[in-house]
Amino acid sequence: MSKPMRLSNGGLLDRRREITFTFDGKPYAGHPGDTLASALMANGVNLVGRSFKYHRPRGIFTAGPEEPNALVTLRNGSRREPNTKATTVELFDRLVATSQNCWPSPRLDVLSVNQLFAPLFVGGFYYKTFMWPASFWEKVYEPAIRRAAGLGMVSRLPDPDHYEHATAYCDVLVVGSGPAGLSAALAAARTGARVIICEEDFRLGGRLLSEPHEIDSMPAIDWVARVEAELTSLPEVRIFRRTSVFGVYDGGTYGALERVSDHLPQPGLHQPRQRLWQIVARRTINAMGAIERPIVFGGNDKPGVILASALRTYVNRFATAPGRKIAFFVTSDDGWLTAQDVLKAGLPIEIVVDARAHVADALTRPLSRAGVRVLLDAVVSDAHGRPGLKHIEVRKDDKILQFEVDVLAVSNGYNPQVGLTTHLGGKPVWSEECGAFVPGELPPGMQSIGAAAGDFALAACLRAGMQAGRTLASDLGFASAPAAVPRADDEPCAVSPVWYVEHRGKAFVDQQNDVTAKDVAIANREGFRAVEHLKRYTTLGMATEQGKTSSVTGQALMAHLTGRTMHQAGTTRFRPPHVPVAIGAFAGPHVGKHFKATRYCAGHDWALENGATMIEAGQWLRPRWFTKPGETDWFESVTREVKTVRAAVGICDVSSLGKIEIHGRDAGAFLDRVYVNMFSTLPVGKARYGLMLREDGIVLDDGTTARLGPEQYVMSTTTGNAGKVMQHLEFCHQVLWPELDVAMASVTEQWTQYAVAGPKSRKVLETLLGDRFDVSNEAFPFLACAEFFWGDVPVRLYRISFSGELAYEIAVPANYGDSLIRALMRAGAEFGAVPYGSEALGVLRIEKGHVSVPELNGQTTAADLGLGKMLSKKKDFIGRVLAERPALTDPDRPSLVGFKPVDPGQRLRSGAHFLAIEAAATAENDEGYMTSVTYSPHAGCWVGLGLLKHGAARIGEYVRAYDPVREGDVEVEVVSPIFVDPEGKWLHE
Amino acid sequence: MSEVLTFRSPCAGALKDIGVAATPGVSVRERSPQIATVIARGAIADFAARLKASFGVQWVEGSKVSSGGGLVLVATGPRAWLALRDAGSENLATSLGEGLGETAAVIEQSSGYAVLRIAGEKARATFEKGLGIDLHPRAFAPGDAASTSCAHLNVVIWQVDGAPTYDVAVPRSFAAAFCHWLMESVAEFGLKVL
Amino acid sequence: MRIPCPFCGPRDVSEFVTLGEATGPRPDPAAPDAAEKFFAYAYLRSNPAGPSEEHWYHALGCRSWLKVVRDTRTHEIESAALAREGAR
Amino acid sequence: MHYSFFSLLQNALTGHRGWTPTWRDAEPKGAYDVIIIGAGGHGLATAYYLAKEHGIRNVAVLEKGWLGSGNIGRNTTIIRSNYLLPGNIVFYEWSMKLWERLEQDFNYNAMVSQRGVLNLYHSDGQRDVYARRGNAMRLHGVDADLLDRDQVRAMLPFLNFDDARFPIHGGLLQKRGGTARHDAVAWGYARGASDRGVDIVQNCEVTGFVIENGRITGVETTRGKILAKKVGLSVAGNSSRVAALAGMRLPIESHVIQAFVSEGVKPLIPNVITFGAGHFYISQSDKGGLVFGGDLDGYKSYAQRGNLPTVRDVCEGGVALMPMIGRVRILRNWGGIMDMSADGSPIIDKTPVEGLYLNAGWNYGGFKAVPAAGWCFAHLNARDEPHSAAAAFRLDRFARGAVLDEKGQGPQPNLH
Ligand SMILES: Cc1cc2nc3c(=O)[nH]c(=O)nc-3n(C[C@H](O)[C@H](O)[C@H](O)COP(=O)(O)OP(=O)(O)OC[C@H]3O[C@@H](n4cnc5c(N)ncnc54)[C@H](O)[C@@H]3O)c2cc1C
Ligand SMILES: NC(=O)c1ccc[n+]([C@@H]2O[C@H](COP(=O)([O-])OP(=O)(O)OC[C@H]3O[C@@H](n4cnc5c(N)ncnc54)[C@H](O)[C@@H]3O)[C@@H](O)[C@H]2O)c1
Ligand SMILES: Cc1cc2nc3c(=O)[nH]c(=O)nc-3n(C[C@H](O)[C@H](O)[C@H](O)COP(=O)(O)O)c2cc1C
Ligand SMILES: [Zn+2]
Repeated sequence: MSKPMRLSNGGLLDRRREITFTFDGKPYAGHPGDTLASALMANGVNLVGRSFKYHRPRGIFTAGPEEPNALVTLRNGSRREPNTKATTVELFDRLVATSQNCWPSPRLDVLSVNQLFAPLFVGGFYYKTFMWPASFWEKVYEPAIRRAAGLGMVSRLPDPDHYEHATAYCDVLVVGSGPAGLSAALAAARTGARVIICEEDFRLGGRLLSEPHEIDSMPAIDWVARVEAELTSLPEVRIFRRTSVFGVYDGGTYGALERVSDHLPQPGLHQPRQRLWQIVARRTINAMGAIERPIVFGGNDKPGVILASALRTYVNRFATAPGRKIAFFVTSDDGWLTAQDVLKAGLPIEIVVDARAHVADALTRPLSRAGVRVLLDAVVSDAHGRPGLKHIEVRKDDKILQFEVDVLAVSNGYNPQVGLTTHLGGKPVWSEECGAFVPGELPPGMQSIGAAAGDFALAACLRAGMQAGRTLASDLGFASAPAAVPRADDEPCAVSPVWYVEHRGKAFVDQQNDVTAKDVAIANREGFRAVEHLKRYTTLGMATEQGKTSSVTGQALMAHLTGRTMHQAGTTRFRPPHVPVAIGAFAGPHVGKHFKATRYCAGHDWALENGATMIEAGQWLRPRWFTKPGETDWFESVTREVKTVRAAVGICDVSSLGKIEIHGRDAGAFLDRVYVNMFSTLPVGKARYGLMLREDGIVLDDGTTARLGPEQYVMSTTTGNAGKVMQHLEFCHQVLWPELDVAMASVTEQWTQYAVAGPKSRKVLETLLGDRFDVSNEAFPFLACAEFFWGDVPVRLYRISFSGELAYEIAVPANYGDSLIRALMRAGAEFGAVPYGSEALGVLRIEKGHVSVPELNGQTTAADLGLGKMLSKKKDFIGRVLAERPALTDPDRPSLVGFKPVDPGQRLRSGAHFLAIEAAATAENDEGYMTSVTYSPHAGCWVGLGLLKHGAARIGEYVRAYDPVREGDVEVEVVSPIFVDPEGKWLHE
Repeated sequence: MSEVLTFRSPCAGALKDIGVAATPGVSVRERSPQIATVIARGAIADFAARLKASFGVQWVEGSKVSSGGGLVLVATGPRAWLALRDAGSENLATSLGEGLGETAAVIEQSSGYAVLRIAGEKARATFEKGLGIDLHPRAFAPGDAASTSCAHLNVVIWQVDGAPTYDVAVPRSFAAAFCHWLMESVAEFGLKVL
Repeated sequence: MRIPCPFCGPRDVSEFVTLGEATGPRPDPAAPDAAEKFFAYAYLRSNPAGPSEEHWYHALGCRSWLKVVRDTRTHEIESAALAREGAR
Repeated sequence: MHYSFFSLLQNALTGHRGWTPTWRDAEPKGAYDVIIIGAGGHGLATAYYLAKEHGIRNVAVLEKGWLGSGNIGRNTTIIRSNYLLPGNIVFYEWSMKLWERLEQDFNYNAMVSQRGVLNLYHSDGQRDVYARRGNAMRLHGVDADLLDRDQVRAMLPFLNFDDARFPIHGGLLQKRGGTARHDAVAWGYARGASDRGVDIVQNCEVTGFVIENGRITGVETTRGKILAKKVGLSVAGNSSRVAALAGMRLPIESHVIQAFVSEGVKPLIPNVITFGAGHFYISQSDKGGLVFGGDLDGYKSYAQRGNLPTVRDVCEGGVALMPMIGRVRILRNWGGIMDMSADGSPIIDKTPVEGLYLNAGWNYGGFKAVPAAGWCFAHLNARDEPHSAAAAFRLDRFARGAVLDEKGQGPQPNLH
């Protein structure tokens, strides 16, 4: 395929291989080593998209992540990536890219009519209009604005790729692999220190890939290859290519994004698309280089206007150029060096304009000698052409000269990349010497060197690198003899920046957000003068390159308008990520079904084999109900399970409840302090229900705690609070009462525990245990507990009941849990035992009036729940003092009672609020709310628990359970919260 | 009825070979040792003395492994250890309880953890994708232990030898999640289940 | 942020949870002004911009409660000690 | 200058040379009737309503940095009144009513966008908790709709319905909720206040209080002493620091919360959506950026920035909820400092120092409160008695036990 703009030789390309790709559906070809931008340019494609607000044609302006204009949508289908900078995309085979923000094409864009309204669309115009009529905002104005805004389009399909997270440690982290970074890495690595060097490009070398310097008497790229080889040979060095360091965090932690597969059509087998590194570094060398600055003149956004340093990259590294008639507008020596390179590459230069009156002969001579027109003390005021650059106007001594050109390279000095140095709060400072902001206070352990520190000349970069690498390593105790600094010349790098040129056309400060010099002037007039106000009012610097090419220029214009110095103006705040990072990369592998780890009980497989439908309980999965053949809906299954428990026996996995073993001489005393009731007096072999408060007097959790030995208790907690309670107990022990002899550990994982409940539960256990253990009422009464062996397997047995039935809980080590449930079911078969799930468990506990998660909502006191009497008066405990605060003991607080619909056919819903029968549905009449409801097979109707003002005193009254969000309004009778066996006889049978 | 309870390990069926290379970079084997949590009650010196006297194990201070005679104590906290011993006739928790007496509380945990032995040239590269700690030989060596998180899961890890070989203890209910993480992270290197 | 656990060594903040400011020893529940003291203990904070003493729990590590002195302006940690030792 | 389409047109024709400063950048005078500390949303709204509703115009708003440099410039712009507890509902609903007529009231387009706020639930238990909340809202005359899974799916088909760890069961929708352009709220109030005579003094940090016989008489600042009969404290994340200057300790800790904005993309997310099974919420700005956030970092901080684990946690929630955003890139991520109160609800009250008033404890939810907080704080300053809508926000409620703990987390600020 012909590539009209590809230079016939040179460039770091593999010319033997051709890569094909498409842009806007048209096929093109490039070579390995190309970026999408360089390949487009080589193919003569310079018009890449349209701008955000005015839909102006835009081309390729830079050669790196600072690109404001050449944004494309990369790939298609579910891998579509809008707003991708063509300048950072490594070309791969069958790459597909499309232009953005233009229809039908970048050349013929319908919305370019917006330019006609440009006089209205100035910075901040929307704050002044669209206010009338009020309802039109959501209906008319906002939808139109939203449609126009935003550049590319998201696929709306799930991202098919996966992402990894990883952590790496090093002594010295080097960010950037230009001459400064490479020499720093080398010097540090030679000491034996662990070094990581991160380079966001796919090749090491930085500017050395673009600038034909000599180092140690060899071409710079050969020097790079030599350093790369030495670094690769050192065992403690890791080279991360295609890896951007994007953020600095506390404690020497850095975020870096490795683009593992972005240079491939799709990730290889078992490869992630990207890997997010958290790098912990003891020292860091910031060698990120610098970004060239544009100049503000009319039409400075035309395709064809390009940063000189970028042009140099395209010519030298990628062997291409955006045009054949090239002009320069510079204020820096570096621009002249680029011009010389362009000339050497055989490209014709029309003119070099320098705003400075004096420029060293050594810079100008090679050009004038080649017949290039050179104009000093002159400026480019306007650029024209549609869609691309056709001619420029140069102003010299009040005369306007016209030149026909299709490329205008601008060079206005460099902004050191200070972004990372500010993430922990450091503020860049203006250096008159460099004509730029340089790093101020640095993050602990970081040093900036090379162009990133305002040291622009090559020899200085190499020197700084060798020095920094060695010193930082030696700070950490890694010593080495000083090595020779690589030899190179210091190239000239003087600059006298020109921020703004008088012009006629639109002059852009922020090209991507279409912020013009005029917008800056308006912001000044309206008082938005502070740099942050300027940014927020005009959106200057808020685009996808975060002001890398625009912020400092905008601040300079404002400083000029307000008579402030650059130092006074300062910079806006930089924030991570230094380059945009995909949300998926931050999310890593913990998405979809693996969003949170799933915790499985030992009986999980058995449950599935037996028709269980599972439900999330925190991170656990628990059986919700078990469907028997022939059952068609959950209600049928749950009702059968409940009825079977009440009539015969049921078996339920309660393993996910928290279990904490507490040992020690003071275990009882400790429990006395964390529970509201007494545990030190509990006899060995007995269990007791316990209630725990937070220090503010609100209920924290409840559960039974059993005393297995004189110095050994086992506490149970609710599933959801297990971790919280453990943390609380550790706090109480370690922080409040370390003098107590207590030792504790969570044994939730260790024991698989099944509740066996129902009148025939004893029979089942007798069958199961035979003469291993006597479960008779006499030997093992209500609230007894015991531990014994089954062969060499320990078994724990508790006679406790959540269902209100005669019931036991039996526990074995979880490795025998699967076996236990199978044995239990076999033993239960002759008594009609069924497994029951969390739904039936809920029904049974509501019928019995036991509180659970919906009642323990962090807002209720013990008294609210009818448990006030449990608060011991004989001792102190966590929460006792603050529980007595007036508003917590107010008799008007809603308290726990039961409810039944007056019309037994009606269904109850929790979350309904209570109103007196005749009362209007207003906030003043709100008397509480329903916490839990269930259909009760025992009562033959729906029943509920709820918190009602003066509840206990209102048994027998009727109230409304008002549920407007579900269109419910049910008359209910206030009843005792205990619907079954109020005297608790069954428990003792 | 003469039921016997049968044993089922936490990772049963959860691990599979992944063959991308002739020699997989990592191998894994599920161990099923007896486990107990040991928490010192009084002065550590008394505990160390009893440990030495009863089991011949020389206690090592800090986040380390102390071992001897088949008994391994992995430090999990300032006063806490995970004790492991291969399954045998004697119950570990019972014998620890007797041997350590008043100096420690011993809590049976044999089913509380899945214990995996993970070894091979790519073991570190695999762990890098989950662990937040540094396993570089300069930072972590045989005999070192850490209680930490791996891909959001609580784990206890200790290094067995320089191969490198690591043992990892994962709370039982998270065993499947850990195995999933392992299989995903190790895939590019290949895995052999021993 | 990395918290230097006295037992485990420096670990990423994600392994820890914090209760926030350490508001001093738990008041004497038997004192006549216990209500006021407990209110201050549970609710009031100095919340300084600068070094501040806090309780941190090494939840995904050794399960120790730590007393950490941390600068709330810079997140730099001045000291971290086991709470149980400080309390003794 | 009145803003309208015509003023815009007129200015366009004259090269936009006619615009004047949005607010006067005032020099401080020696004395004022009322000083408000903090030119954030709350401080500026208070000054505006003092001037407009109470005729008190000899007012200064003192700001240590530039106007709007605090949380008003950092928040995720959500406005809603879908609260659970009566004391909160009345207040936030009053705020919502003020939002609904705000732009016409202060003649500035703050882009109040009632695009709906949807809180998702993932279990029956969570549904019932939302039902309790929705019903409480309805009893207060606030709109609330409880949607089931199918209704949510019809509304937002791109959510993760099929491969979710915690499946979506439905959501609680407040249609009147939405977003507003945060900075513009500050600018609009500043303009309105300044036009009515209020002095807005930037770069003027309050460093002390002048208190005589238990009564406030002025403040010390980096620009000298300024006298005032009354002083209102509206410094958001810095409440404890400034209150300490008057010898007060508050039931507040300052914490960092992070927020995120993605690269701009074409309209994708129509509403405000919150995930019920993880820490994540999101909306899309009119400019096209996805604006989202999640949980606090969890530790006290005055550094206005957070750490990587929270960033990852938020993004995990995001991709778990809407897998389509995996390839969208985060453009910028920042942190703001919030005064997290011991029960998660705010304080608008007098203090033990006579003439010193406190407006604090807004947590991560004080943006939506801006109009009503300004209204009620102005009322308290002017009338010396609490406004009925803010009657529950008393400072002594903690000692009394009358906390407004929506989440039921107790006195641990970082859990609210
Ligand atoms: C990331 C983030 C997301 C949020 N999202 C939402 C949301 O979606 N919805 C919502 O309702 N709320 C949200 N909030 C909360 C909301 O932003 C705040 O509650 C609210 O802005 C606080 O009130 P303010 O605007 O007055 O505060 P600020 O804007 O912080 O104003 C306080 C001002 O006081 C100044 N000040 C401090 N000390 C002094 C002194 N000594 N002297 C002079 N001046 C001083 C500060 O400089 C500051 O300008 C969020 C907050 C954050 C950080
Ligand atoms: N004459 C002049 O005026 C002038 C001005 C500026 C630069 N220069 C030349 O530029 C070079 C400066 O050398 P240097 O080493 O300081 O810089 P460099 O620009 O050569 O290298 C910086 C490297 O850092 C990488 N990088 C940037 N941000 C990164 C991140 N966040 N993560 C990972 N990688 C990142 C870049 O891709 C680049 O490769 C010298 O060759 C010098 O001659 C000259
Ligand atoms: C709703 C909203 C939208 C934003 N959109 C952008 C944006 O498009 N580009 C950008 O750079 N920042 C955007 N920001 C972030 C701001 O630049 C800035 O980071 C934030 O207001 C906090 O200020 P700070 O970073 O200076 O502390 C946005 C912030 C908010 C709250
Ligand atoms: Zn630790």
